[in-house]
Amino acid sequence: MSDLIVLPLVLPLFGAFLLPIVMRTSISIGAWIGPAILAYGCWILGDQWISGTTLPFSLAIGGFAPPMGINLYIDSLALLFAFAVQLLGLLFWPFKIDQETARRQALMLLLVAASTGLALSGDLFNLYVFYELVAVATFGLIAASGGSAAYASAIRYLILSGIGSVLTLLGIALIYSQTGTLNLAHLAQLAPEQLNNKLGLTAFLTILIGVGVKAELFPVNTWVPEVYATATSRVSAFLAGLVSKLALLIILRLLVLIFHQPEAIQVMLVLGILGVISGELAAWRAKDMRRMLAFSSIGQLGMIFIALAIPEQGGLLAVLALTFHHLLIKSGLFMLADGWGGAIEKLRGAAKRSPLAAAIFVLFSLSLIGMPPLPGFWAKFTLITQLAAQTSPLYLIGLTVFLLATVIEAAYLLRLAALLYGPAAKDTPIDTLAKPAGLSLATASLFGIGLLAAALFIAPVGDLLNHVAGQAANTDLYINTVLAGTGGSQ
Amino acid sequence: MTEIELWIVMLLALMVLSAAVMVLLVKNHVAAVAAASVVPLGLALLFVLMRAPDVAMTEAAVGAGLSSLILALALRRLGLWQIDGVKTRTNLIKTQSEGHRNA
Amino acid sequence: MMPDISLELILYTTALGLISIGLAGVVLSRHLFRMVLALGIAEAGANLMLVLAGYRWDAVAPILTTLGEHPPMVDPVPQAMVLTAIVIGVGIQALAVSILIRIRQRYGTLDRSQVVERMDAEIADTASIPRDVSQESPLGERPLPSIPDSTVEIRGGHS
Amino acid sequence: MRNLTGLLFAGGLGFMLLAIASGLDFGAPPMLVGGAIQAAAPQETGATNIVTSVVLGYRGIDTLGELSILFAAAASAGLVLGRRHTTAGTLTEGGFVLKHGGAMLFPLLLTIGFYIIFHGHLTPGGGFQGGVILAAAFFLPLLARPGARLHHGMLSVIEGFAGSSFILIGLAALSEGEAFLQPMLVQDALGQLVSAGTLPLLYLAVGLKVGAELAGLLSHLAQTESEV
Repeated sequence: MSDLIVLPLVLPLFGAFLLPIVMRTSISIGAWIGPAILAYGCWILGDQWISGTTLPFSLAIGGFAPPMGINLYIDSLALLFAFAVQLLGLLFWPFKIDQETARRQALMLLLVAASTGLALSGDLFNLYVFYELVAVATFGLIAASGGSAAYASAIRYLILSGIGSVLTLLGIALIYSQTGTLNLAHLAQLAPEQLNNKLGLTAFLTILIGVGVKAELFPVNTWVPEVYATATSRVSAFLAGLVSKLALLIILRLLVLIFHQPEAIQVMLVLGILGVISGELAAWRAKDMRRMLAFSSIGQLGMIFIALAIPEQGGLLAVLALTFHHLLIKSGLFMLADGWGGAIEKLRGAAKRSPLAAAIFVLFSLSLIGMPPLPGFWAKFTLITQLAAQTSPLYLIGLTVFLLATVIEAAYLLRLAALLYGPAAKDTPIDTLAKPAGLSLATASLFGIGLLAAALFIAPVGDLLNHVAGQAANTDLYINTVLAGTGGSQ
Repeated sequence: MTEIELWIVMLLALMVLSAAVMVLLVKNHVAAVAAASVVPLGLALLFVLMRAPDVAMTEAAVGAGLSSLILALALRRLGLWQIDGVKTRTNLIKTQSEGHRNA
Repeated sequence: MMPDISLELILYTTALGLISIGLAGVVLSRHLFRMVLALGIAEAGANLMLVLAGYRWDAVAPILTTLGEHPPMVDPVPQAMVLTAIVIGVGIQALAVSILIRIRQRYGTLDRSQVVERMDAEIADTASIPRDVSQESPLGERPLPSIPDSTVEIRGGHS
Repeated sequence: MRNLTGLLFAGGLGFMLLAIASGLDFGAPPMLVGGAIQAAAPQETGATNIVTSVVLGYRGIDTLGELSILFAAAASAGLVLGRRHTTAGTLTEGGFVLKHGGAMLFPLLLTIGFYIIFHGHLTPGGGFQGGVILAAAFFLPLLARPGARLHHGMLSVIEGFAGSSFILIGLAALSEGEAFLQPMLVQDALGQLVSAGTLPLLYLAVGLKVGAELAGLLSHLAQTESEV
């Protein structure tokens, strides 16, 4: 069974290659290929999750034992992310049938495959390849969404991510020239002697900035608001909800396994704080819904970066809680923005037009702010306790900024909620108000149900995340699993 | 590695670096593309000296050949293909931006 | 016998020089096409860096010519990675220029600041909000240069 | 102002890298993985060109990812440039040399391309380089003859089947109970043309895919709009 774990990574690629040919002969058959592959991927990963043992395992591709070959490393965290990728791929599937369906769906399949690869791969350069594949597929999907502004925002994103990929390659070259290996487990083994120096720090910083482009890290996130404002809501939801988290996952793995320098952590903390400040302030000033969500996403990811800078396992727990919480909420909010994408002012009184959408919006907002019974409270509370336990003054600054940001967040989200429930402008009849489309609303409700479920079962969810964090924080487990327990040809 | 090779490497390095600077400074877009294709060409020769024949072949075919072709075709479609541009601006040095002339 | 150090230094400086020149070009260029060119240069520098990471002075190319004993070879792994990186780079470049072609058609310009202005204006327009001029002041208060009408010949002459 | 900050940024970056990595001794890499691969590659994959055995064997999934990137780039470029009614190629007739030279070069380029692909496991070169040459062979007529056009349907069929056969070869190994993309049928004939098991087949798939992809991309870029 565990051999089949490669299928969710490979089958979408297979489907993407064949899709243009199939679509040429029959659109009705072709339209089902993608969803079928993704559903099968969900089934394999879910089955692995249920039946699999709690221990992580490693799968050598090509049968070459790591560190010589490339391996997939599957632990609870990777499995959780891979499952989320397949599921969200299915939820955000571009059903629209038109002349370009084949290309759009093929790109979506490539995006899903590459994201799965990012979640599972255990090799630095392989991660880079999948990272680039994610990038190229997203450029296409953004540009495909139509307007001239989409092209302009896509080229800005492309150039920034090009800078990022140059820096990442540079970091990989530095690491390879120092250690002679690229396998994460092997690197983790060698890191204490060979990378615990200035060179290692430089390599980490270049990779941090490079990967940070997708993770919406502070100085390299200028692409975010325009891209989310011009791409279709589904693409934005996938990017903000998932792809940014996967970039974060790379940084998390590097930080846990390889780079333990205190300077690395400080840089992340400072960048995270700056990200929170800039993101939340800009969100407060934003005048349209999509850009508000985009800036708020920058702020939220800044918070996660602050949490990443906490060295202990508790920090990791906070990271995971914030990550999955934000994944649910931002995906849902972007689905709402599908109909409510325009200026905030135009949403005045929109609750009467679509009460369900308004209710879901309020639910998400309250959780994002951190209202007690909702999971957001628990996630933020974990981070606050962890931050307060640190002694260094930098963490206290982080804590202050974090609390302030929560206040700002509450201000702009509740302002919008008040607008929604307020009276409609005099001269506009209710029927002309904007309303999220049926399918998007249904998807958003799914996320809302997921959020409520997490709120109801907060204790088991917390236990689960704690277990996942414990497994992810265990460097020795990672090294031993990959370098000893492979079924390759040794 | 002999002394001759050292000299060749040094010359190639100089060529590559100066071509790279040219790409940014030169006024004409066609000249910039030409300079940009010198960089991978020089690198391909460097890779031969660095005992990387596979990389050298790829760099020559893809970097110098294909990529220059793509850029040249793009220049044609962008309407920037003019050998002796009179009105083109320098790239890095500030001048009055051209868009206003369109208005 | 020539000194080893100088060769190492030359190659290393070339790689870093290309990366620096390329990145500087991306940051400084005013024209989008030059930015794409500069990005290509930076990528070439990163590739050289990667090959350099596996290079040994006293070795031969990693291809077996005789069976049995063979002289020391350079590291094949970075070479394989560079092969991958080169092809990735050209793919991205092709995509970038095709997006540029569309931008040029829609906006009539490839000047960086003008494209950004038009993009902001268009986003604000589709969201139907008054433009936030305070952020881009004084650029934002300037009237946008008009888009040349669609009869402008895209191919060939300068508009 | 921005010029100054940019210059400072680039200069600072260059200086920082130079200063920090000056301690690095290039020229004597550790070769932990590389050394092990060199020792084991001829037996495990049967290719004399060790770079090929890394590209297709040890790091096979990188190559798959790379093919996907090229595919994604071509598909995105197609999406961006659209499927308008266009006339491919030049508007002006090529000169005598271009026209007849192109016709003469076509079979030559085709032969060279396939030669490079099929000898990828023995000598430098392989799927990528050969694929580029194939693309050039098919692109040449577009430059020479006005109104010539590539058969896009044919191209997409080739690229689809080439890409999926790469994956199918990998899945075949999986169904045999081995790992995904494990080299199979490695003969004991190092240095022969027919050796190295499935590697040449993989390179053929890579070459066809790269060639079709690039030819399609080039023809997209070479299109001239009939009406804008």
